[in-house]
Amino acid sequence: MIRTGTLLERDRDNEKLQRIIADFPILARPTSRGKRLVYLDSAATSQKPRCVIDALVQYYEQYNANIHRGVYEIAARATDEYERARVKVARFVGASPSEIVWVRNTTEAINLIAYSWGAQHLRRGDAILLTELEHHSDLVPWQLLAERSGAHLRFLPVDERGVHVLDDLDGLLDGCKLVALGHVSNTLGTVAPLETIIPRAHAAGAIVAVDGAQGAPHLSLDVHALDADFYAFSGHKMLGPTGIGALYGKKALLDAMPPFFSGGDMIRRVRYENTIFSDPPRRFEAGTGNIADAIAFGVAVEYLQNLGMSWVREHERALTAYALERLAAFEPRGLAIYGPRDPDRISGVISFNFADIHAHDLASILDTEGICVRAGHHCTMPLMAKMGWSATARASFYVYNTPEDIDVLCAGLEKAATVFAR
Amino acid sequence: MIRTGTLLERDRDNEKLQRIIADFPILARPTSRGKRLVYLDSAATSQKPRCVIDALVQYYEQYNANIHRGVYEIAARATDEYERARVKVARFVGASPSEIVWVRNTTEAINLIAYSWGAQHLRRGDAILLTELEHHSDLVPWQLLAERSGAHLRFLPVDERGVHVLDDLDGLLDGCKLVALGHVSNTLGTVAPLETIIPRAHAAGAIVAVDGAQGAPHLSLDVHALDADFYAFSGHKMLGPTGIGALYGKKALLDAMPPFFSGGDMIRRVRYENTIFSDPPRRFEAGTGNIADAIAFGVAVEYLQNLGMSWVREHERALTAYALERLAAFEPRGLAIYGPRDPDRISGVISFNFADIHAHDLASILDTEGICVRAGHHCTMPLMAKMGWSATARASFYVYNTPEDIDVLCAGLEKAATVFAR
Amino acid sequence: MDDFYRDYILDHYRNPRNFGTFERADVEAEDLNPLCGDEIHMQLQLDDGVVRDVRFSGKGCAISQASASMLTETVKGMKLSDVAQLSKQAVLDNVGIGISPTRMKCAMLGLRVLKSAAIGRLAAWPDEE
Amino acid sequence: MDDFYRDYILDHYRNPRNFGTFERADVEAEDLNPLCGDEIHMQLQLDDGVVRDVRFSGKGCAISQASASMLTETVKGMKLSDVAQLSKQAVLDNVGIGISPTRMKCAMLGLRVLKSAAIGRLAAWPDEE
Ligand SMILES: Cc1ncc(COP(=O)(O)O)c(C=O)c1O
Ligand SMILES: Cc1ncc(COP(=O)(O)O)c(C=O)c1O
Repeated sequence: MIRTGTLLERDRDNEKLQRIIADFPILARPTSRGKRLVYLDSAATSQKPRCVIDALVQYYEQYNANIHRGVYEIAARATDEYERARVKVARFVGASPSEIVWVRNTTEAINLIAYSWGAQHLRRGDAILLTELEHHSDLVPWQLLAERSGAHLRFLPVDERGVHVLDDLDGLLDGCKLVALGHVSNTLGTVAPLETIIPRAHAAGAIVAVDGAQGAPHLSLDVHALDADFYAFSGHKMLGPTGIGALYGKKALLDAMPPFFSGGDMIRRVRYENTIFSDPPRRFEAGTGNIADAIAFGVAVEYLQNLGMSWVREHERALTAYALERLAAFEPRGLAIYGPRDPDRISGVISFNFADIHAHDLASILDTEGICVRAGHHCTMPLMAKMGWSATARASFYVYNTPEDIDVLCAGLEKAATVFAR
Repeated sequence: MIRTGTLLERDRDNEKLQRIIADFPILARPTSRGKRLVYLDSAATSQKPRCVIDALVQYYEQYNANIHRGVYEIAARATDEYERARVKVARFVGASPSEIVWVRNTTEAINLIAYSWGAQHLRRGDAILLTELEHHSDLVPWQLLAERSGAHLRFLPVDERGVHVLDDLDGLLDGCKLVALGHVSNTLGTVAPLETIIPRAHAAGAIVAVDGAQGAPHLSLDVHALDADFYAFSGHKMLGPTGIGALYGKKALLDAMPPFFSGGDMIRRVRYENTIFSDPPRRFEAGTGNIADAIAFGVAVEYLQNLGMSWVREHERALTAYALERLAAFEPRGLAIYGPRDPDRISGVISFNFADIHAHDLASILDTEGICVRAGHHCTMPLMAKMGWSATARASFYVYNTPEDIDVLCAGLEKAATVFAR
Repeated sequence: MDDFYRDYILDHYRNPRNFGTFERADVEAEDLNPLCGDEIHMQLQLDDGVVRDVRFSGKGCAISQASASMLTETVKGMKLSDVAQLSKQAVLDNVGIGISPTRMKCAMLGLRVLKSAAIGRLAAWPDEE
Repeated sequence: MDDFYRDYILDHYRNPRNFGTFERADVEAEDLNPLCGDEIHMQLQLDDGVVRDVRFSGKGCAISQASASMLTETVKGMKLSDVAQLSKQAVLDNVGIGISPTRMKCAMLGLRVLKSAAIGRLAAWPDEE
């Protein structure tokens, strides 16, 4: 209680937090029922600060042009800003710019690995190790790769709280060519023990592809120090626009990989008969890129860097601790909280169910109070089936959330209880 | 001359054209040297009207949320606008919404066909017929598919003006499973005789995939009437934002195709072992889509529809006629104009070279006058090699261009002649 | 939307009518709402093309379960060919109050499954017809 | 940029020095500018690790061809190991005036090819080092 009290005092009059909130235009707009928007669905997509929106407008109003091949002034500026954005995103995750491939989103990044690296390296009998927590985007591409290549999937189990069980890790790694796992579970918030898994996977001769959709937005990241082979993430979950994401790949891996998409802008020389391809990252970027959104993504990571990723982590940790404490008070009335209960082991995501109120109904009732939570299977149907949940409600936090948001959520739960008490 | 005179009078004081220009913020911004921006590179990417930029801002400031699975108010609005945009784009090309798959750009659309339809249908010995005009994006994916499947490529020839030679069409179609060709050449402006080629391809048992990157922006389109099997196009070339495009596919074809990208949002049921996929178009849309840009793309095609695509075509035809006439005056001084000289057979694109001034140098000198033209191989290296051109300069027109723009271009050519006369 | 959760809706949610499974059904179908995972299974027993009895099972939100429960009452005694023709409005008439667009799929799931059973293949979503 | 096209640049463009090909060269390399298709081929004849003679061929814009032509004059008599070390600045010193960023690859193509010949594999772009 004391820790929470301190948190509340510190945050309630935290100027920094108020300044952050003021940077997000959408948070100033009441809902159609005149409620304050209480956005607790950042794990689905984050809101965008004004500077990111402005970067888009600036591009389109001042220097919209196709890149790389244009000689004229606005094309030069567009090319320059596009490549500067790559540098910013690279620096944000601790990579060098030539290791950053622009993609639409995490899903495309994972498919790129599966089609390019996977087709080249996986053979009948090889194993791919996933975990039971994976998002469909880090599961289905591997199912299809397994089908194409004859490889088979294995699953690192999680316990009933959604925590990775490492007891048989070495056994599971035996014969493995690839380990693919999420940095953070979008359903339960569990942070994966990458520092343990990556070196052991390497020792077993496997490479490690990290689904960083929920990692990059929330945790300080240094992909080189982490020694991840691939790291995939989406701009839209980290203050950037929709339609842009990035795949980090170790230079040596990217260099050796065949192209996936082909077409304009990724070639050195084309003849009717055959083609010589560019070096990475351009080898993997065919056609006109998402120029405006890449530039705005660069602005988004700059904004996060200015906040400081350790501040972001601590802010979310404190909010999670407060939320867990407040939600615990509903447990006697039938609230079930899923996932690890320890704010140090989760990253700003809490899944729950409330008595016999189905998660969808709960979300609809909360919506009438301006509260946005997600309800359903969170693109982790197999995990839901394993756990025996047909759906959960999920609240997720980001830089603009406050303890008041959690207070409003709890008031919303009271209302739902009243509605369903009829 | 009389026709041109009429054009000049009509357009110079054409209120409609002035209103259009006023809709494009970038055109009101002088270059760093204080020149008016004379944008003649719309074949690379078009400029964007204010309504398109506003649609992005509105989305991010008012209802940014992930779609399809959100119960709350802004998620409902986002889903609704995203699907309404699909309806708009479908209507614009004469398709039904379930036949429109969102992609990043034309290049991705063509790769999608190659990976999904191609892998399913092409076998060793099958032929794929392309034309000698194809953009790298409509050539390299088929080279790679040929490599993967054992199929081989054939090329429909073009004459020295870049016009399709159909004499041996039936011979070339023999044994063909797929014809892939551009609707309009981005290098020479040639409009392909689709009304002739498509029925004959069908008669020979081949399907036809049209690269519509330069078709959809400029020509009235009815894909059902055209009877194209696939039609790929990019938003950014038709007043829309970067990062969004669409693939039209006949419903029966899409229904029978396996997924390409996989992950969240394209599934019906996922188990650890296997997955049941959604129906098209969602089967082909994995992960968080480019929501904002799709919505803005819908606004862009609405803008074009309001102008009227027959007006667009006539406006470009008239500009092309005027440009050809003015450029012809430079021919005695060494200007070479490539491609068909008939404005009825080309779509707003003119490629040329001027005396011994390399296209890049020409483009640099024109840049100092605020004129944006493209120089190089225009992603058609094999065509350049066939024609014996190492590079060309290219001027391309769109809805906001005026006869004055062409006058400024001609003044720029005079300047280049002076610089190189030293 | 909070007005939606009226007594009779909650009653159908908590005490679904015709809930369970037949050992043997003349026609049946099942489907799930891809957006949320709600599931409905419908079974019909027929007499001369008329619905003699009906059972449904499944799990999901109050809207999907209550809508399905009410529908089972609607179709008893109906001709199978009429079941195949049932429209979105039949559900809306049952639930009696506006449903937000995001929840429409929940409300229509039971009807979709019922129509699928009646026509012998997956029916279109009633809200998209 | 229009100031760039000075007499001596145009002179090197129209009358490239050391243009042509040797029958036999000690080291050689070629590359093209992926952005525009400009091509340069460089051949060196060596005496004891020193550049005795050089030839280049290729096609492209005034900037790429004049830069390459001037470079051939620069390297005659240089040690091969020094050629491998040549920097962007060597080219900029030659051409004598600012080049816009969009044209930098044109200006650096000849140097890249020369350095590739000197080190026996494709060198990095001098402007990206
Ligand atoms: C004829 C043609 N095809 C394909 C493309 C590729 O379009 P995008 O770069 O938008 O994928 C272009 C544009 O550059 C084009 O002009
Ligand atoms: C853990 C995880 N992986 C992958 C994804 C897919 O991200 P995107 O939809 O941006 O491709 C998500 C987001 O939904 C996620 O939470």
